[in-house]
Amino acid sequence: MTPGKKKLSYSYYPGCSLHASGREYDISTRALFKALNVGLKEVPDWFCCGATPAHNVDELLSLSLCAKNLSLADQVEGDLAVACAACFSRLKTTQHHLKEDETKRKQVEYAIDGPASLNKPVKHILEILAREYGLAKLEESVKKPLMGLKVAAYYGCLLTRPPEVPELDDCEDPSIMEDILRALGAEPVKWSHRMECCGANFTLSRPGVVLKLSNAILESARLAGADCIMVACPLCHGNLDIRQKEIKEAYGAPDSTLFGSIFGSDLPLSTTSEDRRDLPIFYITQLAALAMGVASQSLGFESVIIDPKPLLRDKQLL
Amino acid sequence: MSRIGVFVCHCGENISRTVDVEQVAKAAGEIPGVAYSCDYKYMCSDPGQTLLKKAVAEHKLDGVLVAACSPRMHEKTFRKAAESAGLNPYLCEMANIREHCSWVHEDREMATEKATGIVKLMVERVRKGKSLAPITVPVTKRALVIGGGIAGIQAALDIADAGHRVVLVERDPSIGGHMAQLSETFPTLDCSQCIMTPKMVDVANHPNITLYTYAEIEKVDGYIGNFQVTVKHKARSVDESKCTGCGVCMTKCPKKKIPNEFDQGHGMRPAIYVPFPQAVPNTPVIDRENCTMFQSGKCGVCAKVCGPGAVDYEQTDSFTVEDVGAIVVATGFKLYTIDRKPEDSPIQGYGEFGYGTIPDVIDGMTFERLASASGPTGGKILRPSDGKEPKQVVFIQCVGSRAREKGISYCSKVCCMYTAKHTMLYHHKVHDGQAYVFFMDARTPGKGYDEFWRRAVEEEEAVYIRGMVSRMYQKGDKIVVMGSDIQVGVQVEIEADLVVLATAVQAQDGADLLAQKLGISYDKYNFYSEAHAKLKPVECATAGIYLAGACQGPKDIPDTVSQASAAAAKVMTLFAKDQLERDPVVAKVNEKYCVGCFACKKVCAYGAIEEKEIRDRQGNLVKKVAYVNPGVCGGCGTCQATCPSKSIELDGYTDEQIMAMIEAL
Amino acid sequence: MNAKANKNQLTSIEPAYYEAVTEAIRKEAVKILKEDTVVGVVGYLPGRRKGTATPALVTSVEEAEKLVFSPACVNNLSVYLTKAKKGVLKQGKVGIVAKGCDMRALAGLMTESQLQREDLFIIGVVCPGVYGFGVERTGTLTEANIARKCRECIVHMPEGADVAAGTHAELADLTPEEAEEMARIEAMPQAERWAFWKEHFSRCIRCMACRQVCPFCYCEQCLCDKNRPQAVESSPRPAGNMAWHLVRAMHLAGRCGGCAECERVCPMDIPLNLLNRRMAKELKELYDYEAGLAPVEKGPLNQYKEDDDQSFIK
Amino acid sequence: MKNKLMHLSNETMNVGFVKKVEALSGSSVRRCFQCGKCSAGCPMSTFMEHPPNRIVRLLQLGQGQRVLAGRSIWYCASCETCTTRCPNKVDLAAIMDALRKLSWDADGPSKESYVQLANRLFIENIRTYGRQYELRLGAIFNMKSGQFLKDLMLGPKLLSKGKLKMFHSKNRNIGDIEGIFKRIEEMRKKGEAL
Amino acid sequence: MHDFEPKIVAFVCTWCTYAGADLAGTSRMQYPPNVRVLKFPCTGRIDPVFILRAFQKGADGVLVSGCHPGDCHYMAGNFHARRRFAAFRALLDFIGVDLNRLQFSWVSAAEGGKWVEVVTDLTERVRTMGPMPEFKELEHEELWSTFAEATAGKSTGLNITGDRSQVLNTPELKEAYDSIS
Repeated sequence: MTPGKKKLSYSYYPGCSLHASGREYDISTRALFKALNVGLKEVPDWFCCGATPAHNVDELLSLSLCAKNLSLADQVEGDLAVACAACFSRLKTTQHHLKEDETKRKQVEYAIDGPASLNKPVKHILEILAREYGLAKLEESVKKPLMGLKVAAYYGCLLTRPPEVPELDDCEDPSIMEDILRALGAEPVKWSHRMECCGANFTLSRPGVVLKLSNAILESARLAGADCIMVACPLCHGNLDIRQKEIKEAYGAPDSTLFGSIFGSDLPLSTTSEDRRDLPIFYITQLAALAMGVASQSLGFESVIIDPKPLLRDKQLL
Repeated sequence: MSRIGVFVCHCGENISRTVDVEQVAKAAGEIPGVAYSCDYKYMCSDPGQTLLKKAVAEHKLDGVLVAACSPRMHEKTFRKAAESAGLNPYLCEMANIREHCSWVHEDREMATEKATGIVKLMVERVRKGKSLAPITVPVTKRALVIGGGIAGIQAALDIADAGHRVVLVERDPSIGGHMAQLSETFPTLDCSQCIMTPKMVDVANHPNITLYTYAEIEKVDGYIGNFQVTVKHKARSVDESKCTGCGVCMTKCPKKKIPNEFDQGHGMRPAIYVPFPQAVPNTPVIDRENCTMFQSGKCGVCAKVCGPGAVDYEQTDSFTVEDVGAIVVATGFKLYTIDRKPEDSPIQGYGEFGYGTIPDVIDGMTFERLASASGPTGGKILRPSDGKEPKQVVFIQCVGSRAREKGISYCSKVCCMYTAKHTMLYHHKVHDGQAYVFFMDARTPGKGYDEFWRRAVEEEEAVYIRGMVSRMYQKGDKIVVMGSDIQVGVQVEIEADLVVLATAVQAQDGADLLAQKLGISYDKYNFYSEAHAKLKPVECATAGIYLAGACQGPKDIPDTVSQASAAAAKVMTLFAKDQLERDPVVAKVNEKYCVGCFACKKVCAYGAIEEKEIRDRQGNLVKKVAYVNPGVCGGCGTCQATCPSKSIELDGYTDEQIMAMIEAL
Repeated sequence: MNAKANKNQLTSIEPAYYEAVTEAIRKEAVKILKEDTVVGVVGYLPGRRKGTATPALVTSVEEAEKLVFSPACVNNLSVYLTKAKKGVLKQGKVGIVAKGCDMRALAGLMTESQLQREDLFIIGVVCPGVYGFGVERTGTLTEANIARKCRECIVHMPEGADVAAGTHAELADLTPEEAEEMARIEAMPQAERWAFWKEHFSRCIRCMACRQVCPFCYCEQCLCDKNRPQAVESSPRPAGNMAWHLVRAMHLAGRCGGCAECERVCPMDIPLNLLNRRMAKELKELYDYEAGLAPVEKGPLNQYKEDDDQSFIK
Repeated sequence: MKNKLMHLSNETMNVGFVKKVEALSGSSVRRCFQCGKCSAGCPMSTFMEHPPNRIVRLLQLGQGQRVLAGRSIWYCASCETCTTRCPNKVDLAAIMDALRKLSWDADGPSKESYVQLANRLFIENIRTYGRQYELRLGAIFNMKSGQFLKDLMLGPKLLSKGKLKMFHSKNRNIGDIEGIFKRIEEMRKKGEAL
Repeated sequence: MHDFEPKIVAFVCTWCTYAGADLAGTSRMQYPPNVRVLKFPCTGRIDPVFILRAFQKGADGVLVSGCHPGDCHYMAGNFHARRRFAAFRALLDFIGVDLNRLQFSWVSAAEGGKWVEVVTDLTERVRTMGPMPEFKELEHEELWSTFAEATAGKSTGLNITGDRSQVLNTPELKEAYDSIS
């Protein structure tokens, strides 16, 4: 599809999170695609992909749920756009496994009572923006460049791992988020923890783990001088945004180094509690839509815990 | 010498960091007779050498001193450079201001002073130096190869194929060595005998090879290009020229229950025997210690049944002297045993393994024989104690090796691979058996080696356990092996049916004695020393003697064959010329003043000094003087220090040079 | 034996003994010359002054009948075979009169290929001793006038001679002056030893008589005469003197038979034989070697044993 | 259990269990040569009593029971770092999945059953509603796990932010989902699937 | 820095000690810089005259070092040297030279550490002993003065004027005199 010649159009699998805790991701995705004049049609009657819990204990179930969703998506025209990194990973993994493993494919096809759809291209919105819409055109379309905004682009686990599944970018040194940020006029920072795990799997069962892992990520971003973090996954967003105050309470106390030493903090010793500034967490689509001139009111900023508006005002982006 | 050039090297910063090289060059320039001096970043580099050559031409230098690293490092380099500039190479010397100065001193001022002092000394050496011309000696184009294992066979065949005559001497009744004992070889699992025996036959049939088995080196005289080697032919009690190899004697010999060395004592042989059916030559020998005829004088069955009448009880050891120009030493290795420490062994033995008293604890070579189709069990893995097929086999690596304080410090190099091979062979032969390997590191450098080991683990399901075995003991018909898995961090106990020890590879018995005969050096483990660990890996310090195979250090078959071919290539290089050029650092006699006391002759370790008659024109004897055979002279200079009138002088280290240096202290 | 009985009793050797020896020598010399066994005999003729003797090569029976032996026959005649009368050996076998100490030199020279046994007819002398120097050189030999070297002589009987002249005779209870002197020096503090030898060597005028008289200084060019390179300064200055005597002692180590001719001829009275004695003692202790007792294949410094003492080596 | 002496023999090594793990994960444990890279990069390594490499090592020795008895598998975050970086392409994340499934099936006593419980609820949610409703999930998890006050302060906040929905409806095609569950169970019963 | 820096001369075998000293260098070991190394093919080549000469030319300590017994590159050079130096030591001792100034050692090519130890020990020992005056004094002494005293009571027939010794005692003139004679 060459942009400009024919209107881009996608089928769309939002996933559970985007209808609940990550609703601002859904809202901003839709707003962005509208601003870019890219079609987006939600798959009817989609259901949960099973996410991590399903494959954690029952791979066959996980594969079957995704396969069923893929065949539902077949009914809608256009490649399947996915915003949630977890859903994206599961759907791609399912296609990958079923293509490789004949036995599993037969089992899955029996379970979903129909053929598995293995050829529908599944695309994360990052690829759609960077490759299909194109960085050049994206840059052209920018109305309000995100000048002076230092962004830590956070990939997390599922966008790139394991290497043969997502086919999104280099699995150890991706650049797709940074590329998009540059196109939007923002300044991506270099930082160490952009691929580390935030512990999403334990959001429910072991918040302590989440606090520890997410704290390391936030501290790394702060050390790199970032104003904010950009994510492309509702689970990551949840941990970094919703739990940020909790993390601060747990690790941000003046005796944080002591705390760290007791609880095995992953932080480098040089970080101190002096600068424990709030880091707003943006979805990629929020920042992109903002740059495209979409009104901030329609990007769901009111739904997030760490209010990004002071930062945006400070950078004269509001 | 009046126009000497002094070149002071910075060696990057290696010298200039602690020595003020400009200062040294300046001081050198002030020494009378030094016509040119300079300093340069890297004298050994191409531009550095060019600088030297240019200076020789421009300043008409007649002597060169390079103050840089150790002459052991670059003397050849600079002598070559000097030579290409038209200077006699022996007029180029090096002052060692790196190893002997900048690297060992920190005080800049003192180091600079020392470097200057060294340069002053060495300038005197250059000043008193003499042009020397290389010495030529004739070369006998016939090689001696000692040892008929794969190394010796390969070297002999290569040299013979190049058209030179070879004498191959083997201590045992047959050639073949350890490789003939092996079952299959890593990493390809070729049958060892299948690839070995054709080569053995090639040796026997090669028109250029003279094969002496059951023979040993008695004495070595001479020098590169001109060795005289006395070979002792042990009494075989069988006339090789008559024997047809029919084997009747062996079948009729009444004494048949002698443990066969070839099968590590697990098979039996008669008193008149060939070690194994494919032996080359296929001529039996009589083991006199076990022969009834020799022990009690009664029997003589073999002589009676021998059609050609080849059996000769009266045979005695005989000797031949072989003139050869080069010697390849390929005497191989022996395997360490875990027995109680022998008197003269560096290894303490393994009490924790029962000092080898548990019958089903065997070494790797014994396992080879068990796995070999031609072995005592016909290739079935059966344990020695009761002949049962073992279902749990434990392999233990590094037994003796890498045990600095209890055994030997080095790695035996081949055990990791052959143990992996053993687990495979075992798995192939005993499908329901389980192999366990206790190891510290899997050392598998080599083409296809790591893949081979991984195959043993991943496909042949050997359980590798990183950790050593502390103890083992007999419990019923099992051997309890107590070890640990350091990866899990637990103690591990296995009740094994058979335990195979990868025991250390050691130098052959008597390796030191042979080395003394040859005049070559050996390390504290009796492995022969190469002339240079990296750049002269097959040469000995003694010219004309080369090393092949495990006599120099533990080696696998590919490495052994490579080294053997390399040694053969060295021999061929030597044989490519009719005359041999050698370093002219040899003694010369001043016949005018020599009074013929022959003290020099008495102290010469090389036998290089002869008595020479000086006659007048009428043929009357005027006097007897010493004469140095330059081909034989080793160049030690002991003669000169001994000569009261200094009528014998070592070129390159003349009294004049040394005195001048002392004068310059 | 008779000799043993005499040993502890004699306090002087009367001229009659020497006369008997002289007779025996003359008889033997005449015989071998007459029989053409030898082309000449190196022996002693009477000196011009009474009671003295002078070395000579006699080639005729008449001359041979004049040969003598007395305590004045101090010279080591072996030196005549390698130096002064070297040429005579080319003409044929030579007879030589040899005291025990001369015999040691002959054995050493044979060891060093300078003489061949078959070229010599050795008329050994059973020598009770010769006169010392600085003493009255006439009359009966007593403890008062015997040479210092003879006091500790271990070779009164000439071993390995073709014939021996004389029966055993030896003075009893002689004090070993030389050994005592050596012990005295060894017991000195190191600095005193240095001062002792420095004083002695400083007197050396480098006349080279010591070298000239030494049977083992047969080199055609002495190291000390070499000036390229100059190992030993040739002018008679203390440094060169010290070097010369040390070099000489080293060169003689393991060879010197102890004839002490060097000491005898030294015009400056330097106790040179002490140096040689000291070296001989060391080599006897270390390697159980005594020079010149018989011709051997190799001297102590031309051979080695793998387990030689190396306690001084770190 | 962790430090107990390990007897190794054909009987004590549970090869069947290991084969099951290998089949479920599609990955061989024998390929592992214990370089330790998985443990080096694992974000959860410090929480585990057997770091990832040792899990594989225990499997190599047929020690499934030692693995399941520990909590390591329940602390795996499924971040796939190990799988991504393994020099031998041992899919450790998949092996962890397989181990959790085997533990899940055995339903044996696990000290670490919180995660097991959360997963169970999550899947039940799918079966019942088709999609996840996080409030319900969280509330029931807390109830069942006995941690009534956990994250108490978060709920209202999230509700106010519209991040949690108070009400939810089932998918229209919930029957299809039930069918999937049923048919998988059926296959397992018949032994057609692991 | 010390008050007295002794001059140490080392006569070494190229195959072992020289290489051992090289090893000390490559291993960056440290030792006093007082030593000057003279390389020989073998200890068998080392003439006692060299040692004597070294002392005469100002050495305060001399080291002779070669291969361990049995390791000689030339088979037996070190064995011969061992006897030669045993004898030479005895001689030096007898004439009153302090043997603490003369060290013999076996240092193999692998013994960089031993080289350092031997050189350091000798240097420090000689440093505490102070300069070696004996041979140096001889170098500067003239025959005449002592000779005149020593021969006072003897009639040698020689008559030397005392003035000459004074004149010849300056190094320049000494040299000039030596070159003429």
